[in-house]
This record gives sequence, structure tokens and C-alpha cells, in this order.
Amino acid sequence: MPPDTKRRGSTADKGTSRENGTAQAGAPHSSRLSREQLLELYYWMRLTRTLEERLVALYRQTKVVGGLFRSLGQEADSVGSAFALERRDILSPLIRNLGSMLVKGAEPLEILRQYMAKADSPTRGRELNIHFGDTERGFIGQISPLGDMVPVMAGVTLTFRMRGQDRVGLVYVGDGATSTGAFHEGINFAAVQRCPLVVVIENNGYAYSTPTSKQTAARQFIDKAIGYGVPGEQADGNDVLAVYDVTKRAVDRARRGEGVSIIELMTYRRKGHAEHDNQSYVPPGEIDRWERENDPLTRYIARLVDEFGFSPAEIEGVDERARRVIDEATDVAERSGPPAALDALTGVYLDPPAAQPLWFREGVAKVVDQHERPEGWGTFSTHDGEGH
Amino acid sequence: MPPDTKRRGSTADKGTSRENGTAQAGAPHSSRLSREQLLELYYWMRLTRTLEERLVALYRQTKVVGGLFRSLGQEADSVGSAFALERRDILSPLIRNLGSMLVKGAEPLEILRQYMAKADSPTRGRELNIHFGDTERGFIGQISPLGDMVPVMAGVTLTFRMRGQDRVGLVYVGDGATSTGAFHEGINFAAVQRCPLVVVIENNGYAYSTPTSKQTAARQFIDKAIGYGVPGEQADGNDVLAVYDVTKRAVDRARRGEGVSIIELMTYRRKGHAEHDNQSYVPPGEIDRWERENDPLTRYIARLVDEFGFSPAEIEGVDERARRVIDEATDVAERSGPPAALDALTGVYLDPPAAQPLWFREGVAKVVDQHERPEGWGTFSTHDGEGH
Amino acid sequence: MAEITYLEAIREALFEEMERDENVFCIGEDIGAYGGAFKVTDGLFTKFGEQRVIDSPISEVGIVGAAAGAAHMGMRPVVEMQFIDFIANAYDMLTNYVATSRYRADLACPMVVRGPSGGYVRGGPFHSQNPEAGFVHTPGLKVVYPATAEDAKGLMKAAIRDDDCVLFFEHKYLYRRIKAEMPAGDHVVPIGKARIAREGRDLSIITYAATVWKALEAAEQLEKDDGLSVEVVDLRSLSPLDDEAIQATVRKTNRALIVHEDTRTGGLAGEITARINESSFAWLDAPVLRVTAHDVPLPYAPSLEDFVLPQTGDIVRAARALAAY
Amino acid sequence: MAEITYLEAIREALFEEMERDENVFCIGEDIGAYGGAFKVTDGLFTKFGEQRVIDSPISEVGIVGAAAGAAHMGMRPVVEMQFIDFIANAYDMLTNYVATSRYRADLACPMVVRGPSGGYVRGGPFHSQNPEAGFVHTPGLKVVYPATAEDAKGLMKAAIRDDDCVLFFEHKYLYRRIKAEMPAGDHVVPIGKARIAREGRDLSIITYAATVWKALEAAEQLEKDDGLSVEVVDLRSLSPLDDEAIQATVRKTNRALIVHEDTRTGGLAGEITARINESSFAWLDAPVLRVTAHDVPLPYAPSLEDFVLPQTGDIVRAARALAAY
Ligand SMILES: Cc1ncc(C[n+]2csc(CCOP(=O)(O)OP(=O)(O)O)c2C)c(N)n1
Ligand SMILES: Cc1ncc(C[n+]2csc(CCOP(=O)(O)OP(=O)(O)O)c2C)c(N)n1
Ligand SMILES: [Mg+2]
Ligand SMILES: [Mg+2]
Repeated sequence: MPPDTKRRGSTADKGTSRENGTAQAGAPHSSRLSREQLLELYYWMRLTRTLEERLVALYRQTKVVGGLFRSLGQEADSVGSAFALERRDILSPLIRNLGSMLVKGAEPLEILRQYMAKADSPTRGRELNIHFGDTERGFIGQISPLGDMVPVMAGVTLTFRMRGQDRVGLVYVGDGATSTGAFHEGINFAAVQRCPLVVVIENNGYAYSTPTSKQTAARQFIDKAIGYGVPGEQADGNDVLAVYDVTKRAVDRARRGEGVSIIELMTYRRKGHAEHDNQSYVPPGEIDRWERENDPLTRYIARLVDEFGFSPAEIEGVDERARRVIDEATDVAERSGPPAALDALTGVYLDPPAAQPLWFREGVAKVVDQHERPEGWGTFSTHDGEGH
Repeated sequence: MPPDTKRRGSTADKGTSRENGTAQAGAPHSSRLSREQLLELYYWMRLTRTLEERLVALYRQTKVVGGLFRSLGQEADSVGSAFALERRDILSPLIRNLGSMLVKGAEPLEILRQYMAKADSPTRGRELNIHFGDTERGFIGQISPLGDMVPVMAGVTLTFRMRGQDRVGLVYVGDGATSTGAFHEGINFAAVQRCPLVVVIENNGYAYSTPTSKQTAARQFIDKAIGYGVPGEQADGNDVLAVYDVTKRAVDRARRGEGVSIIELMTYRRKGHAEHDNQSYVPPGEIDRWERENDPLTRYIARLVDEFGFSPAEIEGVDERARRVIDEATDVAERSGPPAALDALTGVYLDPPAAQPLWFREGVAKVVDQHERPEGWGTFSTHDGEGH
Repeated sequence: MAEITYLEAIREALFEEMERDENVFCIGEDIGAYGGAFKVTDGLFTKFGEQRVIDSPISEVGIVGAAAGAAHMGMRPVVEMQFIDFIANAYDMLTNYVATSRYRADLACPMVVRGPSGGYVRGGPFHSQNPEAGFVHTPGLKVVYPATAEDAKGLMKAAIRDDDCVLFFEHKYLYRRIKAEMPAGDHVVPIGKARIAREGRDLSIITYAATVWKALEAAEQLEKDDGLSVEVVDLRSLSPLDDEAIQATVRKTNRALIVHEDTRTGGLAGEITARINESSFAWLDAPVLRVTAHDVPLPYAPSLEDFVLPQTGDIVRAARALAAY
Repeated sequence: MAEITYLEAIREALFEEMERDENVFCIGEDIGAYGGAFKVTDGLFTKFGEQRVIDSPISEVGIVGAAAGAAHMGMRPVVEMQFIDFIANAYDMLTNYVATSRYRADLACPMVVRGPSGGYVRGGPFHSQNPEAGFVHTPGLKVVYPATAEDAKGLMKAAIRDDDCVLFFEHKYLYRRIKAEMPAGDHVVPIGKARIAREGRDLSIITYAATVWKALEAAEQLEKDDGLSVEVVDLRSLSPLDDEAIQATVRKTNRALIVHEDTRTGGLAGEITARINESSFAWLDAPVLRVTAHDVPLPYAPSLEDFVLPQTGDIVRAARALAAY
């Protein structure tokens, strides 16, 4: 097993955060959260899990097009970190940050439509799963090549700084993505430019099948912070309040003009890289132990009840609400159909608005007439009528 | 001026090295150098400087094709580090590591022919200046894109490790090149694989016109070491013995199977990025101060005389020898001519051995006949005689 | 001998070459114990150990560069891109360092970069690409893209033995859909030689990779419905291109249709058209036509992907127009 | 109005656009106080300050990605590659992230990536490249490559105002060799429109960038020595290509010679040949021919570089063969 997963096991001191380079703030911000907010955090985590469970069901019914990616056991890191942002802030999620997107206002209906490649999905069937964004609501769609979103978010936050806006950006990278050149160039640039950017490294023990020990020789990822001249803090990623606190501190530093922070969230990927992955490479017992001893929802429920005095009924109320939301969203999502073929040709550029259907396409003559450039480039049809 | 150049000025404690991550060895290796070796170190530095001065003269006579890159004031870092390697070891130089190449057996004649793009230059006029290599003598030719040699040297040293050879690799990167993704991916990979590789970061204060303060927010480059899980040591790059010692320690670690080390050599680029650069961006006085107070040859001469008891005559003897070598090499170099045009088409692949001269070339019919594939691809000549 | 899939054929080639030459080793993300995202290297780790089947960090620049360094030292690295789309990250290292290394420094760089390529699998814009054009454009690189299991094995062996860098594109749609019996013995398919996939007289379809199969389907249909005799040329090697084969088929049928899955503008069909034009203009009875993908990023919804990519019906319609010209 | 060089024309466009729109900013290596390796941005730093003329670390991926992020937020970044050769490092960011951003995420990415390109300057293999082919091949990117000072200014303004990403290739050989008076007022040259550099009747030379001038020289000579009337089309925009202009000239002269400085295989000439073939085959009296560089990395010695790159004499000889066909 990766040497550091043991270190990161349930024995990890919970709710605290180890520091590296910065001074710890006073009373944790989480102590100032209202009861509503405390319960809201639980709602987002539950909603994430319920939605993913629904997606598994749809996947088994082959209604999902393409792969399915789970964040089971990592809900706290997504939700707690996104919760530390203001509405005007922008984050860039990764494949396992469904929770962050929900917190930022992504609708379960959108997620379901995306996974089922529906015509009315946010990307109209162009991109997969949770690869979509909305700058209004404050999240930017990722692309598959790992690390690329770090430079992009450096530019987003550079703009905040240049315009003197009171806005912060947050970008997620996995343990594996830290090995990419894009991660390095992006964070170094952001650090030099003192961009208000929080870089959250989700250390979930694996990159696909690769344990962290084969990804880096560093003891921990926050050890990279000093090399970029930025503060680094590590926290228990399965303690939603600890995640919220460590992120909030970084966000506040960014707001104060102190630039970039690196946060390492210690968590664990309980499911395979994607549903197809049988996790044969995982040492026996490791997954069970994390499930048994370190499930972020179980842990948070215990605190809600024991520490904050919520009643089991209140908790179940939230579970019920999440279930209802997902049920309704699923019904609606299933109703809509696939995108129309011709839509594939629109919006590569603002100008021209659409590419030309190629001349050899069935009934293309009819289609071509509907377009503004019947004499399209590179089409056999241009020099005479043949082929129609 | 870059904040750290002041720190790095002549006031820097000379001959010592600040540590980060490793235990300092006992008596410095340099104390075990013979008198011949001590003088040899001086010879290589002097040879480097004399050769570059000769190149400047040739450049002014427009006999140099392309730009001219100087290492004035950095001779100690190249020579001292390369001197710590064995003949079987391999290094990858950068544009300012002429000294390292000379130590590794590159001939001044080769350098002069390269700069003048002669037919009998090591690359037969294909590549510029000191962009050439010889795996036999133990140096590999760089390419312009910065950082790329780090992954390449990771692979070279991975091979040493896989074959169980007692060989070490050394790769130079500038302060600027540390910002590249290639640097990051290469060193991280080498660290994980525990390749016997020494990464020398030459911190000469500038990347072209860009001061180190705009290159990174880190206080110093060895702060990057812990983020890769490798030892890092910083040394006075203008003290040839300190450079030799710090490099030798890293080389020994690599030989012992302890993998990668990062070394930061503090030095200063007294000339512009290339001869054409007027250094307008350099704060007044900075260059003079370094020349006056921190010239690596002046400093070493003082030590040779005061500390090691060499006579001024012995020193002058070396200067004289260097001058003679360069004079002779220049005479020979100037004699040879430019490469033959047709040679441009050979050796892109081992098979086919040569590309086809295109049909529209003057007298190509004749040329084509000399080649094994008169009916070459993409030539108008193939379908009939026209065009000849 | 039993039939094996296109994917198994690649694995068999890797296996045999690693047994034959201890300098051959594999490197890539998740290729070790896990056997790779598509299980191409499955079993190699157990057989050859972690020294020769190296799980790497997520560093395409790093591993391609490291492969080059190892190749300089006499090794024969085979680098896996988990999806060929990520070869874009190593574009500088491949086109600037690797491709020029023999030419500028007389430094051999025998290595293979391989990976799952191509669409028709609902992979979306970043798991379906066909990036061959940018590399065929680069002197110093060789590029192959097999369509059959036999060629997948034979070309992989040739690629590993080649003294220069060979990019080996594997079509993931074919991985498990295509099966064949392997020729006995040390089966090596020379790089640079095309294959006549079907003999014909009336027109030539010149293509490669997955669309070879669509072209063959189209040829069937054209024979049945139109009585057209269609020749199908499977290029196999994209760099170098087999000009003799292209010239021969065009001069034989006097009509050429180039088909590829890649987008249209700047795709290989342009280069091939130019070469036909230069070498055989006098033999052409009709313009050289192209059936390609539309010029858009590849969308993921089935209805969109199917529209964007070339289909058998497109080839049939284009061939009819060409025959009728 | 006084004449200014091609380089000064680019600077003037940057200057005017930065004055016109506060969202326009420049970013690159050594472009600030130093004014850039070729001094293209000279004076901008003094005028607009370090907030809008940003000296970056050596991080092509970083700055191209950062420009994209800023563009999403409504900025209009202009990124300098110190030499266009280093755009290879940003190949993934440009082709995978930037080019697809509007299509896959409905996210505008209005930015310009510019840099000194091309050879004839003894720059060697890594300071002389013409990487346009790989980007013209990428849907979602626009590509321009001006040959004149007027177009350098007018196209830069159009590029900065375009709502998508435009790659702006500047030919370093032309930087200080070409001068012209700038048209008065807000001089914008539309992207996608070619220019007739010289009218002719007997054959068409279709080209762009530095070779436009060689083509004009050749046309002169052909007129004098052979009495041939040669039309020279300067494409200016490589993506989108001006098909109407290409079609018009070919249908007028019935003979086309494509000339570019880039290497032959996979260069743009193939694409243009295919389009002519498709749109105007019936008008062709001769094969479309190509004059290009040889398929090798660009060597640095003058004797070698001159041999590898296309020269005026090559165009003359090729045109004669074409006219005589
Ligand atoms: C540049 C690049 N190389 C390879 C891949 C293929 N890939 C997709 S996800 C993944 C593993 C990511 O691991 P990590 O960064 O730890 O994120 P996690 O899945 O653990 O959340 C890999 C290798 C990719 N997407 N991008
Ligand atoms: C990837 C890449 N980007 C840009 C350049 C252009 N360039 C050549 S040298 C140089 C500065 C290098 O500075 P540094 O690494 O500190 O080395 P030094 O010249 O100081 O020895 C730059 C930007 C390059 N060669 N490669
Ligand atoms: Mg991970
Ligand atoms: Mg430097």
C-alpha cells in the first residue's frame, strides 16, 4: 500500500491541520457557522452521495454515456472547500469535485443530463460527465488533460487582481496531477504574480492505479509550497469542518492580497478510478478500513448529533430532502432526448457561427441550403452540381 | 536589482555551502586535490575565458554565424561542477557551460568550428554554438527549448541504474529554466526513480532580462528540493573549490544509490544574455561590483598563490598555455570551409539515409541520379520528364 | 493457431520483443500491475518486473524525454500514452528534441510512443483524437497506424526494431473488435509499405486505421448495388508514405478517394492529394476527393459523434459521385 | 505619413489597441522593460506599466493558460512567444484547452498568441520554425501570417478584436526589411481574406509570409525573361483560408503553384492543393505544384539553410515547368 495511506488512515488526528509556512489563525472559522450552515454542509455531502448513487443505477441501466466517476469518501473535501468561497469567487473542479459544483450552484438535473448526453445538458452533449461550467455561478469547466486548469485559474485570478476585484479563485488538483508541467508552470506563475488563488491538492492516495509513492518522492505535497514561496497547509480531508477551516484561512489570505496558498487535503478514493476499475491494485482491507473508520458523512453526522445537538430526525430530514431532489431531477432528466446531429457543427467560432456540413452527407443539399454559405470551403459541391 | 543578488553579492560567505536536507560530509573533497589538479582547475577556467574572448574577436569580425553567448564570471560554476565527475559520467551543458564541456573533453577547435558553422564542425553546420555532444566523452548536446534536458538526463541516468552501472549524470538548468514544466516533470520522475542524477541550478540572477524575483517567489532554489523529496545544497558558484565540493558530495550520493540531488550555485551573469544584449535592465554598478569583488578567476588566483603557494610565474604559465591552445585552434578553425549544400539532406533517419532533393532545384536531375531513389516521393519529376 | 484480437496482437509483439531484446522496456501511466487503461500491457509486469515495466508519474514530457535519454544509451523504450490525446503535452519533446536528435547531434533515438487513438467510442473531445497530422509533418519521426491485428503485431515489432522514433497509433475501436490468426514465426511488417486491402478496377479508396473497415464495407455495397469494382488501399504507414503504392493504384483506377477519420482541414488527405496530383495528374479522370470528419472538436453524444465522423454511407455516396464524374 | 517597418507596424497596432481597450494586455518573457527579444513591445512597458505589460517566468504553458483564463474573464491578452518555436510547449494548452473552449463549454477565449517565426536568418533548428500547419489543423483556432507592414498592423488589430483565439505569426526576416506607410485611421484587415499581391493571367502563385516577396521577385523575372503574366496571391489568413480567392485565381489562370517556407510533407500546400482539386479540377490545365522547404530540420550554416529553404530561383523554375505543362 502507499506508505502514506497508513499515515493517513483513521488514526490521523481529525479536525486539526498541520502547518507549513504560515501562522495559524485564532478560533477556527467553523466555530462561527450557524446551525443552518452546519446542516447545509451535511446536505451538500449527502446530495453528492445520493446523486452519485443514482448515477450508478443509471450507469447499470446503460443510460449513462461513457464512464462514471465517483467521489465516494471524498465528499467532505469538495464540499468543505467550496463552502469557504463566496458566490462571486470562482473554482475549477476536477472529476471528483461534484460536491464543489453543487455547492457552487450546479443543479443535479444538469449533472444527470450531462452524464446521459442529453440535448438540454449544459454542454448540449458535447462534453462528458461533470465537464461543464458557468462563470456566473462561479465554476469553470475542466478539460481532461490534467494540470491545465492551474494556469487557467492563474489567469482568472490574475484578472481579479488586475481589476482590483475582491474575488478569489480555487483550483483542485489530484496527487497525480501535481506531476504535470502545467501544475508547476501555473502555480509558479500565480505565486510570482501574487494571484488570489487557492490550490487544493486532493491527496486521495491514488492516481488511477498509481499510489502516491510512485507519483512523488516527497513526504507530503505541502512540502512543495516553500519551493513556490507560498504557504502550505495540510488538513484531514474527511473532516468537513477542518476542510472548511483550512480553506477559509487560505481564501482570507488571498483576499488580503497575500497571493497563492497550497492546501493538501488527506483523503481516500474508495471507488476505482472509474466504475470499470476493479481496484485489483489496492491492498486488501484498505478500502474497508477507510469505509469503516473514516467515512466523512458518518463522521460528520456523529459530530452534528453529539457536538452540535442535532436530532437524528433532523439528519434524516436532510437525507429525505436529498433523495427527493434527486428523484425529481432524474424524472425530468430522463424525459429529454439526444442532441440534433446538426448542432454538432455550431459554435466552434463566434464567426463563422457554424461549420459546413460536408457534401457527401445524406441530404446535405437540403441542409446546405439552410446555411448561410452554400458554397462552403473544401466542399466538392462548390465547383458544380455533382455529388448532389 | 533582484532582491537576491544583493544577498548573493561579494559579501556572500565564500567557499562554504548552506545545507538543506542532507548531512554535510567531513573534510571537503577539495582538500584532497593534488597540486596538478588545483592548477588544472585554473587552466580550464582560463581556457574558457580566453576562448570566449577569442570568440568575441571573431564575432566582431563577423566570422561567427549567429549569436555569441558568454559565461564571463561563471567559469567557476561550470568547471568546478564538471570536475567532480568521472570520465564515464555524462553531463548535459547549457549555453553557458562551455567550461563544463572543455573539462569533459570538448576541443576549443570544435567550439570555434561550431561558432563559425564550418563543414568539419561537430554538427557539420547543423546546430549553433556549443549545441553538440559526444556520449563517448560524456556530454550530450542541448536543444534550445529550456528544461528539456532534465527529462532526457533522467532517462540517461535511469539507464545507468537499470544496468547497474557505476555512472552518474549531471544536468544544468538556469534560474529561468526552473520555471519550465519539463524541469518539473523530469526532476520529479528522476527523484521517484532514484536516478543517479545531479541537478545543478545556476542562479546567475537573470534569465535574459528577467531577474530571479520575477522568475519565482521562492527565497532560494534549493527550497524546491524538499518538494521533490531530494537533498538540496547551495554553494558560492564563484568559488571553484566550493563548487567542486558541493557537486562531489551530490555525485557521491548518486553513486551510493541515493538518487537525485539539487545544487544551487550562486553566481552572476556579467555579460548580456548574448553579445547583442546591452543589459539596459541591469541596475547601475551591479556588474562592476561583481567584476571587482567577485571574479572567479581573480579569487582563485589569490587562493592559489596565498593559500596553496603557487608562484605568479606558474599562473602566467597556465595563461600562456591557454593562449597558445586557442591561437593554434583559431588558425586551424579558420582554414576550413562551409558544409556542402547537399549534406543538408542526409541523416534525418538512419533509413532512408537521405531526403530527396526537390525537383525544382537547379541541376537536380544530376543530383537525383546520384541518389538511390530517383523516383522520390513528392517530386514532380516522377510522372514525367518535365521540370528538368 | 488461435485468433487473437488487435489488442492482444500488440501485447504479443511487446512480449516477444521484450523477450528477444533486454534493452526493450515499457514506461507509462498505470501500465504495470494494473496493465494499462486498456490492458495492453497486461501480464508484462508479472513477467518482466518493475524494472522493465515502469509505472510513471503523470508526466508525458517527463517520460517521453526520459525515453529519449534511455534510447541514446542504447535502450529501446516503448512509451504508452494512456490516451494518445495526451501526446499533445509531449509535442515539444517529440518534435523538437526527439525528431531532430539524429540530424542535429548524430544521436540515435530509437523509441516507440504508442497509445489508444481514434473515435467511434463516445470518448468525447479528449479521448478520441487522431493527432497523426502534426507528427507526419515532422521530419525525423515515423508514424504507423495499423488497421488489422496482423499489422498491429508486425508493425509494433518493426517499430521497436527501427533505429529512429516511431509513433505507433492504436485504434481503440479496433482493440477488441478485430481478430486474426498471427503469421507463424518472427512476424515483422516493414514500415513504409501500404497494403492492398481489396483489389479493384474502377476507383481507389486510400485510407488507414478504423476507416479501412468502413471502406471495405462501402466497397462491398458499391459492388452489390452499383457493380463498381473498388480497390481499397490500407496505408498502414503514414510516415513515410508508400508513394509507389499510391501511384500504382491511382494509375490503375484513375479515380482516388482519400478517407480518414481525422478532421478535414490539415488532415493527411491533403498531403496525399498533393502527391497524387504531382505524380499522376495525367492519369486522373476525376478530382481526388476526401471523406473526413467535420472540422469541429469531437463531441461525445452518440448523435453528434456519429454525425461528425465519417461513416460507411458517406464513403458510398462520395464514391458514387467520383465514379459518376 | 512616414513609412514604418513591419515590426513597428505590429508595435503600433499593439499600442493603439491597448489605448483603445483597457482589457488588452501583453504577457511574455522579457517583453517589459527590455521590450522583447526583437523589441516588438518596446515602449509599451513605459507607457502602460507592468500591470499591462507582464514579464513572465519561462513558462509557455503557464502564460498561454493564464491568457485563456484572463480571456474568459473578459480580458484580451496578447501572449508573446519569444520565438514561435516555443509554441510547441503550449501545444496541449492551445489545441486542447483554448481551441475547444467555446465549443465544449460555451466559454469565449479571445486571445492572441504572437511571435517571431520563420527562417532565412541563420537561426538554426529552434529559432526558425513555421509551425502553422499543426494549428491550421485545429478547429477553434484562427491563424494569420502577414507579409506586409500594412497587413501586420491591420491583422493584429483584427486578431485582438476577434472573439476567438488568433495565432499571429510574424516573420522575423521581414521585421526590419519591409517598410510601408500605414493607411490613415483605424486600419483593420479582416481575418479570412487573401490579397492579390500581383495581377496575372498565365499562372497563379499562392503563398504567404516571407515567400510572398520571393514569389513577387520570381514573377518579375518570369515576366522579363519568359513573358509570363504571373498572379501572386498572398493568403494572409491561413485559418480560415480564403477559398473564394483561391478559387478565383485558379479559375482565371488554370495553373496553380503553391509556395511555402514550411517543410513539404504535411505543410499547408497539401491542404490548398486538395481544395483546388475539389473546387476547380475542371479548370486545371496542369497539376497543382508545390515549392516548399525540404523535409529536414532547418540547419544553421548559411550554405545548408539556403539549400533547404525555397528560393526565388526555385519558384522561377517551378513556374516555368508549370507554364510549359
Ligand atoms: C496529462 C494527462 N495525462 C494522463 C491523463 C489520464 N488520467 C486521467 S485521470 C488520471 C489519474 C488522476 O489522478 P489524480 O490526479 O490523483 O486525481 P484523482 O483521480 O485521484 O482524483 C490519469 C492518469 C490525463 N487525464 N491527463
Ligand atoms: C521553453 C523556452 N522558452 C523560451 C526560451 C528563450 N530563452 C532562451 S535563453 C532564455 C533565458 C534563460 O535564462 P536562464 O535559464 O536563467 O539561463 P541563463 O541564460 O541565465 O544561463 C530564454 C527565455 C527557450 N530557449 N526555451
Ligand atoms: Mg489521486
Ligand atoms: Mg539565469
